[in-house]
Amino acid sequence: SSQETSTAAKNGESPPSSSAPKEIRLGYQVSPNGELLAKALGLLEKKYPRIKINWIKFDSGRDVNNAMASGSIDFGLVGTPPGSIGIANKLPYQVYYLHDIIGESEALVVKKDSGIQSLKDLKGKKIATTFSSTSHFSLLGALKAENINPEKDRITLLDMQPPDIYAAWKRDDIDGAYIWQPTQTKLINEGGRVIVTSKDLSEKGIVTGEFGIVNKEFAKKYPEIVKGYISVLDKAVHYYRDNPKQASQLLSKELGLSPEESLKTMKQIIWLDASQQKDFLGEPEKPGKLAKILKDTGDFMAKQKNISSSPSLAVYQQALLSDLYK
Amino acid sequence: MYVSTPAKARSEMLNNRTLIELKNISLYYSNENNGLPILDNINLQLDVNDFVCLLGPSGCGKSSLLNILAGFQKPTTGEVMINDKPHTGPSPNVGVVFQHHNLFPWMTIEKNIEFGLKMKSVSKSERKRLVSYYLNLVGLESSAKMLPYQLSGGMKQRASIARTLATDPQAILMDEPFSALDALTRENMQIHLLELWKKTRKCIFFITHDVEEALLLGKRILVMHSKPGRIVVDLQNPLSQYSQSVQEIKHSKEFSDLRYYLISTIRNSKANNTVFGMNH
Amino acid sequence: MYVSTPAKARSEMLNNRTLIELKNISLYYSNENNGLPILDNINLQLDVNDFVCLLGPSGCGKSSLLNILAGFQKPTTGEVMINDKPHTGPSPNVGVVFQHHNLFPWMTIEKNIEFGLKMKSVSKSERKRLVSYYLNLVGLESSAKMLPYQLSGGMKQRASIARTLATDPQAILMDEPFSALDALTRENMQIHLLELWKKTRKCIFFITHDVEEALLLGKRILVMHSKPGRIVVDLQNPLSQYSQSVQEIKHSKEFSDLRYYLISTIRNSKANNTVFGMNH
Amino acid sequence: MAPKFVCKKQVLTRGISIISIVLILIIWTVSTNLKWVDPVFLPTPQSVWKAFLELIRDGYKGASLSTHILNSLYRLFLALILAFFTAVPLGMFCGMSKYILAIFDPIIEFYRPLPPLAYYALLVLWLGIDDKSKIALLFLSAFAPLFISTVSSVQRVPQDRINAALSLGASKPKVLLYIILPSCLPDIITGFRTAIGVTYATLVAAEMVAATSGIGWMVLDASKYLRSDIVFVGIILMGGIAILMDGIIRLYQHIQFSWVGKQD
Amino acid sequence: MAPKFVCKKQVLTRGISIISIVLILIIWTVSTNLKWVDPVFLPTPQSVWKAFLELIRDGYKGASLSTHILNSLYRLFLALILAFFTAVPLGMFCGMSKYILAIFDPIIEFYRPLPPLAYYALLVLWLGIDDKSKIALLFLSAFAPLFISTVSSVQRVPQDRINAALSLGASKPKVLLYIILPSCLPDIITGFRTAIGVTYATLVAAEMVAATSGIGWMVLDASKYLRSDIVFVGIILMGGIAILMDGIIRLYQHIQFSWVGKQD
Ligand SMILES: Nc1ncnc2c1ncn2[C@@H]1O[C@H](COP(=O)(O)OP(=O)(O)OP(=O)(O)O)[C@@H](O)[C@H]1O
Ligand SMILES: Nc1ncnc2c1ncn2[C@@H]1O[C@H](COP(=O)(O)OP(=O)(O)OP(=O)(O)O)[C@@H](O)[C@H]1O
Ligand SMILES: [Mg+2]
Ligand SMILES: [Mg+2]
Repeated sequence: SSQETSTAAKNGESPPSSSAPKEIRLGYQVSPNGELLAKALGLLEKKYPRIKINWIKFDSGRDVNNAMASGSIDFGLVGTPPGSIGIANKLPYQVYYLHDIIGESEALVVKKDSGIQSLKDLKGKKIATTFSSTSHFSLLGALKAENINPEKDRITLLDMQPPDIYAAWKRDDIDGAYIWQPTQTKLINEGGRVIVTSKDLSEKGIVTGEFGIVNKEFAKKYPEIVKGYISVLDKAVHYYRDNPKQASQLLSKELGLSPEESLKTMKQIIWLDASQQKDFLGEPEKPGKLAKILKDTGDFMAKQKNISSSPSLAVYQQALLSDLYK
Repeated sequence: MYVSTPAKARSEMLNNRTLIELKNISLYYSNENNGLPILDNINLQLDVNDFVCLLGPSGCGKSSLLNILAGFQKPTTGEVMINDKPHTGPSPNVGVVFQHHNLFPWMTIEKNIEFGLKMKSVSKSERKRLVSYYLNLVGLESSAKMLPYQLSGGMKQRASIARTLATDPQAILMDEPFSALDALTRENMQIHLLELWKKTRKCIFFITHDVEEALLLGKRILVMHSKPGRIVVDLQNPLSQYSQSVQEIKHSKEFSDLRYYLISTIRNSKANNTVFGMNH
Repeated sequence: MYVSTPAKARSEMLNNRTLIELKNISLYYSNENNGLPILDNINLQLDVNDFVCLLGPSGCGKSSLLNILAGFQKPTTGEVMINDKPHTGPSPNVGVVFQHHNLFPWMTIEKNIEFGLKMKSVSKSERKRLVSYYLNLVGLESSAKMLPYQLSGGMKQRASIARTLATDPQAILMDEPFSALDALTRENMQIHLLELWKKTRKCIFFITHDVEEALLLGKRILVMHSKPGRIVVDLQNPLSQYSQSVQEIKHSKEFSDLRYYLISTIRNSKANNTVFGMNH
Repeated sequence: MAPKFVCKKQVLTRGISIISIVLILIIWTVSTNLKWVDPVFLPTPQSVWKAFLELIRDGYKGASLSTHILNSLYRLFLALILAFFTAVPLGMFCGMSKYILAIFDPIIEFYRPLPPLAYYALLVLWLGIDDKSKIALLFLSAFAPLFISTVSSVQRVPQDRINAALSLGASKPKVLLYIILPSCLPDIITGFRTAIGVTYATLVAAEMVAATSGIGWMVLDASKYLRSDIVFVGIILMGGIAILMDGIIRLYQHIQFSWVGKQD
Repeated sequence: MAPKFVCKKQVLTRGISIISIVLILIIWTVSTNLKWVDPVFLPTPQSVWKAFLELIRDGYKGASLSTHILNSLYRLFLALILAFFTAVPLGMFCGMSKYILAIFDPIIEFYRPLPPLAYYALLVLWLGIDDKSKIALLFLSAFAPLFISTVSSVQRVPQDRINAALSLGASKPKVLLYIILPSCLPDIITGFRTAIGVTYATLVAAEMVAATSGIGWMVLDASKYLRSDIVFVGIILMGGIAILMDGIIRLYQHIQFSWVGKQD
């Protein structure tokens, strides 16, 4: 609390009662990143003891989009595909933080006995993934990079949730799946082989990640709170970097995994701290490269006819809160 | 006998004012019955203190006529007036005892009888008194707390009579109310009804298939013929003026003459209009 | 008159074999009625060619007794035998005409009458013949294609009589079957029934509240008293031996004596057992 | 005269219904065009119409619109037919005999309220990801309402009516077929209408797994991409088809069950 | 004597039901312990029991088991009560008057078959992510079956019975309250039982978005992590509560509606 008052005092602002909201509502998703750790450590609560902190769990970016649109949350976390859909549809939010870039935590796993060695061998096979997720986007991107057209090459893409993917896998109904943890590990243990991971793809420019969004009004009204939350996130990332063991212990409950497994998945994504944000979010004069990633994502989805059209790069650039990391 | 005050007041101003009037009534049920109307051009006036008995062969349209009088059935053509106003729907002024009992199956007998009183906002103590009076009248005190399905056929019919009488309407329409009763209960009920009428002089319209019953009760007797249903006889019953006992009336010459006349009129209807016979 | 062969064959071997037997029957409906049984220690034998008429005040237990005979109601104590075998449920040997018509509401009258024949796998042409015969018998030819709700009360009752007669059961139990009929239709139906019985000599159990009807029809007459229900009179009807016309019988001394005797017996039941009276 | 009167009444009710629909359409048009509601969630009628034309022309994600509809209807009808021919007979037996009811009752009472989403993975495990598991899910959701309404309506058939049939020589199976079934049919049809509604409402859940066609999947998929114009096309199509189906059933009810409510 | 007989029959049916349940438990135990089915999908009864004890001790993700249950029941009951007190009166009016029916019919017929998953996003948009949108979803799923069964049962009340009441001096509102409502109550209660089942089945869908408590959410969340032991605890609890609720209603039906099926 001393930190909070000092910041307020430093900036010469009015006391929190008028400049701070009564309540901060955060829509989070269970992903092994800094936000979840900040929640587990209770950092935000410690920073703003007089503000009610309300953590609301979501299971998909679609629901976060809806909640944002209905004004039910102030902060939210979405993956790149739903995020760019939201921006393309001019939902009332802006990006303030890139939490992580997905690495090996999402991967294409195929049956060892399916004869699939590379993406080229997917022809005529059945591959499951959760549509509109980062995995789905990565899978489509990977195929496109290899110039494979799922329709022409008769690759059946199936829209399934993780438990159903596991069930279908056990029945040999599918040949493979592009999926995240913990299902990914389960598939590997049940005779699966990894063909390609999101880390490989990100190196080829097919980047997927998860980023924080904030309600436009809220960001305009309480810029200090946004900055304060960024400092909290930064603190959480550093805590993880310094004490990965403790961090994994803290997250294991939310993740539903053992501490060891938790640590493994935490390591499979790239955690970003505040200092790395400038590169992605940019400055007012020079928008960051996240806009390009989102634009690419949007364009790709427009080509897939998932969204009717992808707006210009400027729209994505305007969606970035670029004045936070000067 | 207890009668609530409004009825008493009414009974004092004995007159011949028309209570219900049917003008040129005809009735078709959809397009069945070979295009013949069920009721054809019926004109009928019921006075405020009439006691009308309606006789007629089975299926001639007696119940249909009663339904029109009650406001349950809209006639295809013609007008129904009650107290000189158009009569377009069921009304609390016109009580009905149905051919089939029609008790509310989820209410005890007591509650069934009480229903009409409740609807008239009669006070609770008065309701209690009236219910027990009418239960006694129809001999169902011991079945007060039973549900209709627990009663015998005749008991149900009696309960439904009590239910209608209890509300004390201006006119009572009864559709073969005593047909399921044994001779003695029936005789008792007849005596009760006649007494009720003599005291209150309310308008009673009484369908029966028993010519003797009609002669003993009715001030006025109607006979219907069927196919199409129409009223062929409308006579003032001379017997209703007599003050002799039932037994005496039954043994009078006039009684058996009238009985013979009515029976042959009804029989005539059959001979003329139906193929129903004993030709086998 | 047309009668299918099995009935004819049976009618030829006239004898006094017992068809249905009630041994020490008593009946309680749950624990109501102040602990009194509805039926108390009833013993009764119906012979294969009996025509039994049952009289009794309303609510005394006539229908309940019929339900036991029909196998619809399990007696609380006692045994029911049919053809010397225990009678535990409804059986096609025992036809029933209910107090309330009980027609199948979604079937036309024709289909209702045909139902029992269909169940007996009677051939189609035979079925057609029998249905039209029985429709004619009860005077409902013109209503053959109507649904029950489109019929009048009396017509429904006649249809249900036709339905039961058509299946030609060994025994016919009838619960006030003619109560909703006008005098003439009723007289006709009585004559038909008597003729049917004389030809086929099947066992008929006939509940009525009309003493005259019982005297005209029954070979044997029972009277029940109520609370608890028990049979107090079981007499062979001497009138049933007579071959005179109905009118002659009705004017005979024996008829009026018996009539008087029965009425006073029933009246007695009332005086003894119920509070029902005219005390107001 | 009488039939004319009925006609007039029918025209009037039809008219009121149409006014009611038009009113909703107007409210929709006005509120969206004046941007009272975010068009991302409640699209304008024009954009829905445009999306509809587009769908007719191009189909949705590799299948024509009619394929989507027919695939869904195939699943739906198969499930409904299966449910009808199992739930109604079973319900009738259970309604007749307390003992048979006692066998099945705990099972049905238990599974009945379970959310399909909770046990779908099990169905996938047992039946695979093809139509089989989808139809099973739809079947299960149709079964319960049909079963309940059948049982309770059988229990309500007047005992006297059954006795009458038995006395007329009907065997127990024949009583079931010729007396109890027709007596219950009005109730069963009402139950069937509810079942159709419930099954229909489960369609999206059923097509959530491993579907690449079906109108339910289309709606779900489009909603992921905030394509609410397509979502609305799907919803309106589903609603329209459902109204059509229900209308046919109600017409049948109207014609067939003229006796209901009139018996005394 | 008679009551004794009834008792015996009841004990017998109860016994059959218990045998039926025990049989299922045995099949479950044997099939899982012999690994006929993958324990990930069908866990052993032992592990389910263990998970149950654990849940009682530790709760699930930040809330005790009873909180989860109570939160869900709160949403459920509120929705059911709302639905009952809107669908039944509206259904009665619509059953009485073809014109009123004509107004609401197209709307209800249209929304009725729509999958909650298809329009949940709209509800969230309008009502937010709190309990309001969840209860609205549950309400909508309870409304339709209750409405349909009310309408069709009102239409089935014998006209003669209504006429009798009117002739006894009842005003139209009183006829509705004292005659039509009790006449329909047995049907309405059956409809309510169906509605409870359907609403219950919608619980998971309703708690899918932005819930952090509720038994439906618990089941869904556990299924994401393939914790089928917890899923089964949830399912069994839900089933058990539903059976309890339904049992109470059926007892009420049994006591209250002794007249049903006996009138002639
Ligand atoms: N809803 C209906 N639809 C068609 N026809 C009907 C309907 N109700 C009655 N009818 C016909 O109208 C005629 C008269 O019926 P109604 O009930 O008035 O006779 P009724 O004189 O009361 O006979 P009963 O003494 O047998 O009761 C009958 O022929 C009957 O078939
Ligand atoms: N289901 C039942 N539950 C309780 N009591 C009943 C039931 N059915 C009939 N009773 C009682 O049994 C007695 C006899 O009824 P039953 O129907 O046998 O009379 P009944 O002789 O046929 O009379 P009616 O001539 O009026 O038809 C009546 O007092 C009645 O109240
Ligand atoms: Mg009549
Ligand atoms: Mg009787």
